[in-house]
Amino acid sequence: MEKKEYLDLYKKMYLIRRFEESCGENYSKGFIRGFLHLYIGEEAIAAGSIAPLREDDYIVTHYRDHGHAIARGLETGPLMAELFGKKTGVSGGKGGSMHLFDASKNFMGGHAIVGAQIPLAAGFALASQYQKKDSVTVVYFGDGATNQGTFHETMNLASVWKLPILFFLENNFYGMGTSVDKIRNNGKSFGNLSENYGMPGTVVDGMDVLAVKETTEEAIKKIRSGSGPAFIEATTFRYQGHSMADPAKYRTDKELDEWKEKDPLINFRKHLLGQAIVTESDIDKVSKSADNELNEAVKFATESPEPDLDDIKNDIYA
Amino acid sequence: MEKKEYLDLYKKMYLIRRFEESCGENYSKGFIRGFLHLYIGEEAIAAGSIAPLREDDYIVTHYRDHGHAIARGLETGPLMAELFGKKTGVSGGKGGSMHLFDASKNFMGGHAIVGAQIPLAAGFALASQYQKKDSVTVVYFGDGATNQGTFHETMNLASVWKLPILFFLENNFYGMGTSVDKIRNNGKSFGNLSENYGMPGTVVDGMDVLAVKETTEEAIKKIRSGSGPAFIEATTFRYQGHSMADPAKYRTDKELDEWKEKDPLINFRKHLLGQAIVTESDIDKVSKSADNELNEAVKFATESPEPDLDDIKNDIYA
Amino acid sequence: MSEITIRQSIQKGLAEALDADPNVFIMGEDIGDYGGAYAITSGFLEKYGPERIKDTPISEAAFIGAGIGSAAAGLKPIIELMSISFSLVAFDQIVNMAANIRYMSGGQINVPMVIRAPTGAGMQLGATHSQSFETWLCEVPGLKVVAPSNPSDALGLIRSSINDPNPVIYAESAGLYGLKGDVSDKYYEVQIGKANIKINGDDITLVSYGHGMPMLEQVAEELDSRGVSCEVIDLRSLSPMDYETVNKSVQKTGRALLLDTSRKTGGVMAELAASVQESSGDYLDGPLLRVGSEDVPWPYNRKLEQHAMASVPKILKQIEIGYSL
Amino acid sequence: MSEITIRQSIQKGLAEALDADPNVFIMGEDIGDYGGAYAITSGFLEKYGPERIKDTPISEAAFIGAGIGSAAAGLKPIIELMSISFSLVAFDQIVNMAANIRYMSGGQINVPMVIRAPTGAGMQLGATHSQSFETWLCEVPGLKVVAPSNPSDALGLIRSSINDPNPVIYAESAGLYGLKGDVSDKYYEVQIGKANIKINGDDITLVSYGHGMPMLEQVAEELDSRGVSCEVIDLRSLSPMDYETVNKSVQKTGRALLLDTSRKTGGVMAELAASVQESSGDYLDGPLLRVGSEDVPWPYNRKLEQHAMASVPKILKQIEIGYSL
Ligand SMILES: Cc1ncc(C[n+]2csc(CCOP(=O)(O)OP(=O)(O)O)c2C)c(N)n1
Ligand SMILES: Cc1ncc(C[n+]2csc(CCOP(=O)(O)OP(=O)(O)O)c2C)c(N)n1
Ligand SMILES: [Mg+2]
Ligand SMILES: [Mg+2]
Repeated sequence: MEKKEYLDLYKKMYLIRRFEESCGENYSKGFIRGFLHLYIGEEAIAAGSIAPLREDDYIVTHYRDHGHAIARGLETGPLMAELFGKKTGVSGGKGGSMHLFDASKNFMGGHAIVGAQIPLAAGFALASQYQKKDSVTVVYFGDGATNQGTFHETMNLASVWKLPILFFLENNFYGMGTSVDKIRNNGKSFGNLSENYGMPGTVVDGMDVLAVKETTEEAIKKIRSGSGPAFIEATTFRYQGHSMADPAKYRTDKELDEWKEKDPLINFRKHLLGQAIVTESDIDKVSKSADNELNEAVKFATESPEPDLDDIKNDIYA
Repeated sequence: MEKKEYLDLYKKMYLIRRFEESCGENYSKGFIRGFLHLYIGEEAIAAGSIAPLREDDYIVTHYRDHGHAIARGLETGPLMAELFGKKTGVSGGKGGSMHLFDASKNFMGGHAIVGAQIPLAAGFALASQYQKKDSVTVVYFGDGATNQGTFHETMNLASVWKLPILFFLENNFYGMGTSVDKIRNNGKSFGNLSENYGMPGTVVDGMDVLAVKETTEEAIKKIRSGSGPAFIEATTFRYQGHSMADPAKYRTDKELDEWKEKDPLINFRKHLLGQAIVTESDIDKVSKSADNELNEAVKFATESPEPDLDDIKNDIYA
Repeated sequence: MSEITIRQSIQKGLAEALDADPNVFIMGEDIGDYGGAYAITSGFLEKYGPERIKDTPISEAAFIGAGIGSAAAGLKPIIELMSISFSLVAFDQIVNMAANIRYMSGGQINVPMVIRAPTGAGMQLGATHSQSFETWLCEVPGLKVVAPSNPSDALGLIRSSINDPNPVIYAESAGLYGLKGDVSDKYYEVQIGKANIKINGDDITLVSYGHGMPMLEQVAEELDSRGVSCEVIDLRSLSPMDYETVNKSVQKTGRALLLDTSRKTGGVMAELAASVQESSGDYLDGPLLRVGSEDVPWPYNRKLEQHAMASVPKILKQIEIGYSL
Repeated sequence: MSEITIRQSIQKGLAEALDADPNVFIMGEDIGDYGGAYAITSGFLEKYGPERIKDTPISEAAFIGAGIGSAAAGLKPIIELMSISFSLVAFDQIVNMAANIRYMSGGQINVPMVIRAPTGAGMQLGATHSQSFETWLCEVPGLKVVAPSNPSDALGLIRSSINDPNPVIYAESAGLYGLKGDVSDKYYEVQIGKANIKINGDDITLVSYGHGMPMLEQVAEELDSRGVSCEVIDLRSLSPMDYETVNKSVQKTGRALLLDTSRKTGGVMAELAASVQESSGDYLDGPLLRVGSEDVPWPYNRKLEQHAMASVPKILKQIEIGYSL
């Protein structure tokens, strides 16, 4: 890997974190409304797993979607504008935080019904297969989503049809306030779950961006070569509550602090400096550039116009 | 096991087969209508797995439900009357073949949406657990039903909550015209499927009534003692098409003939005689008695009155 | 002109689309080897192969979701549901996903998908298998819903449904597959959103769709013999709904009877009645009549099921009570 | 009398039932440690323990199905859905199972279950999270559906819902949880199927339910100031629907406006309008008016969402157009 690649990974993670922090602030100020789910703590997953993708690969994710959107290269201005409900937002202000879309980047949402994005994602993979293209679809979902029937139906369908899709489980050990051991009777890891579908599965440390990247790269390579679907579980933690409405009283400070020890940003920075892959000034540079980008994004969102009242009836039918 | 028990098992299977043959005839004559799914070939499963149950155990099954109803001891008269749509039918003529019910025997249907009976069954098990009773619920479903999300959601729920329920898969290798290898990518056996839920699972020869009985007995004993849910897969074959509308052109005569070699009735008869457990005359006696019962049942169904027109509005609300 | 059945019309439309556009494919349970529960795709697997005639597991939510995604990616999926009753296990995918995704993405994504499904009661299949969920689906913005009543419309509508860039529910009356009728040999489509005036008349407007239409034709014949001239309208499309054609007719005749073959309460005609009354209330010479099936779960017994269904005598009786015709 | 919020009314009703009947238990996502998405069951886990306050996996179909089975076995489950929008993933269990099982079994099985769910738009949750599926559920024979608009009814209805031997959908207007009102300290129930005449009046009948009611009260106040006397009816129960009370009122006033806060097309008021017109058409001095929200998926943007919603000015405008009042 080149130095630039390392720095890019760092920048993505850094930008995601700053973006999320800014979202939190702007939610408190009332500029962002509805349900807002932050990705802080989980940055390594989006950054590491999306880096290996090609432009013609598809991404489908859940409502906790800011990280994936930024990792995919959606501009933070239109992203923030979407959260502000502005006409310049990636979804024209109609989708909001949970429904970010950019079809030009094959970023196919942002879906708010738990598990519902999973069958949809299989459809993109089906299209690639049908059209004999070697693009791959990656679909993200949480530990809680594994208990929706759609997850199982789609794992099976993908497996039987050998669809080019990567099922990516972001296991942050909680679905809202419900811990994994309350909703699963087979240990805290989901890694063996894909066996039932005759599908390869791997568990990876979701706090380690390089590990995530490597594991994903390998899986994508196999899928692209036609070996059928695969399953990755990345273990991680969300530092904030489930959404802005959640004070997260169901878990202990200790648990949170232990995870913070593994912080993906801090540790990756340490690693990069420790291994002398980059210098402090490299880090400062990308951080500054990200800070600037974010300031611009908030400015863009703030200054952008609201949708027109007529827009209410547009976009229903093609 | 006493001789009487052996004969009872034989009689149940024999009665089911004759009942189903009679259904086929009466469907051709137009006395039975709607969808009719016969259980011929699968008799050992219902007979063997229901024999070990207590009166306070619950049974919930799918639309291919005649066998389970007869094995549970529902009278063939009201059963046939239900298929004839008569007021004296077990469901008052409102349910038909796919919706047989007898709450007094804890026989809770007969359900026609694939997989939909599975969550329902978990509810009976939940009630037993909640009320600290040691009754067990057995729920039957087909190989095709394993691809409905409800199956997975309920396997997981039952496992997490340690519900006293036995998931009983009748694997006849086809869901309508679709063979198992088209809808599953992990071998023809489903036996390992329960592992993902941390639930014990067993595969049994569904053509061997004694094997089914033993395996079920063991599972029920454990469940009753509080060890949580279990899963049994019984391999079997339906001799007829999926329903009366199906000429079963998607499978070969050879496949059918091979399965007929394992016929549960013929082979059990051979076993009983070969081991000198019963005599020919014993067999003749129970067969005759079953034949008579069936004739009476058809007579009862034929002579019973239709529901009154007013009945249309009854039974909607309690 | 050829005389063919509705089943044949649908088959013809599907085959044309498969022949014309390599992006068209069909998915559903038992549509391959088995030929489809109602034999619509009989012979298709042999002709088009398993890539385009895809047998699915019994996972309606998964394969309808996959249909939506594949449509969003540029394919043209046609999905067969064995019964519109089974749409319930995939309702979230249809109602929340297929219908909303275009809007939520600010118009970036199209879902050119067709879901075909038999609908309606009358075959003694009992409460869970005899429903008519087109009555709900036609209320969802983002979906279109059509329901042919004869071979000519069946062909014209399957063509326009497949060519439509939006998700279209194509509701097939299970009892009408064998209905015969003339179909033009020249290519045509039936515009989605356009009702059809089947019979012109002056005294009363009769409106229905699907298997309500054969009933209305009998009613019109009977009333005709009594000197009452009926205007008979086949909605054909439930969404968009052709309010204009219905209103015009009602304003002309001053009387109307709207027929649902589904349960009366919450049927398609509830909304139509309310709307027509709003737009054309002033023109009415009496009550706006509505007939539907009984508000009960569908029973298995034949006598009860028939008794629950809307019927020609019930319609005639309503018209007599309402308008003394 | 005590002044409490709708949230507190529901809490009170649930606690009473838990205290009175050991067979009553509550299931749902995050109702335990988390206290419920809208904090209804806050503190319940500590008080009643995990056997009776059951946190579920995100498996709505499974736990609603299990609720049905447990009710059939003699328990009294109360199920919390985080949103009525999520009912879609369990629609088959609710519509095909809970509603039909009594009928299909010839009356052998009762399902004394309550499903509570917040409903309605207005919180910028977007298209998939803002729907009002009580409009569909109230059309299903076998289900009952109630929707309180104030603390007194909320308490009376949660009691009657829990005591009802049938499956009852208890639809909670998400925007009204904090609404305060007087509640009697003496035990009472509100009969399911009985509408409430909130304000007596002579000139026009205004009908709605849930979060439509605060709007109607504003409308009535405004019209009152213009000398127009409004009769304001709160349906409270959508199934059974109290046609009688509405018809009586319409026959008295000769004018009516029916308000849906859900989308207009296919709203609860479509059926009510069609029925009232059938029964009371002769008494009407003009069109039967209907106001609902726009027929669009719910947008996220606040301005658009507010614009899509039914509102007091829109209602007043319709009344002006329709009746020149
Ligand atoms: C079908 C459905 N049920 C419930 C919800 C409410 N809900 C939204 S997110 C969530 C928790 C999901 O947890 P998980 O899948 O672990 O993802 P995470 O938020 O932890 O990333 C729940 C219950 C929903 N949106 N859809
Ligand atoms: C949700 C749903 N989808 C489809 C059907 C139609 N259908 C009825 S039975 C059946 C096949 C089920 O096969 P399996 O579970 O193997 O049971 P078997 O009939 O072999 O006993 C299908 C597809 C249905 N009833 N419900
Ligand atoms: Mg989680
Ligand atoms: Mg099978």
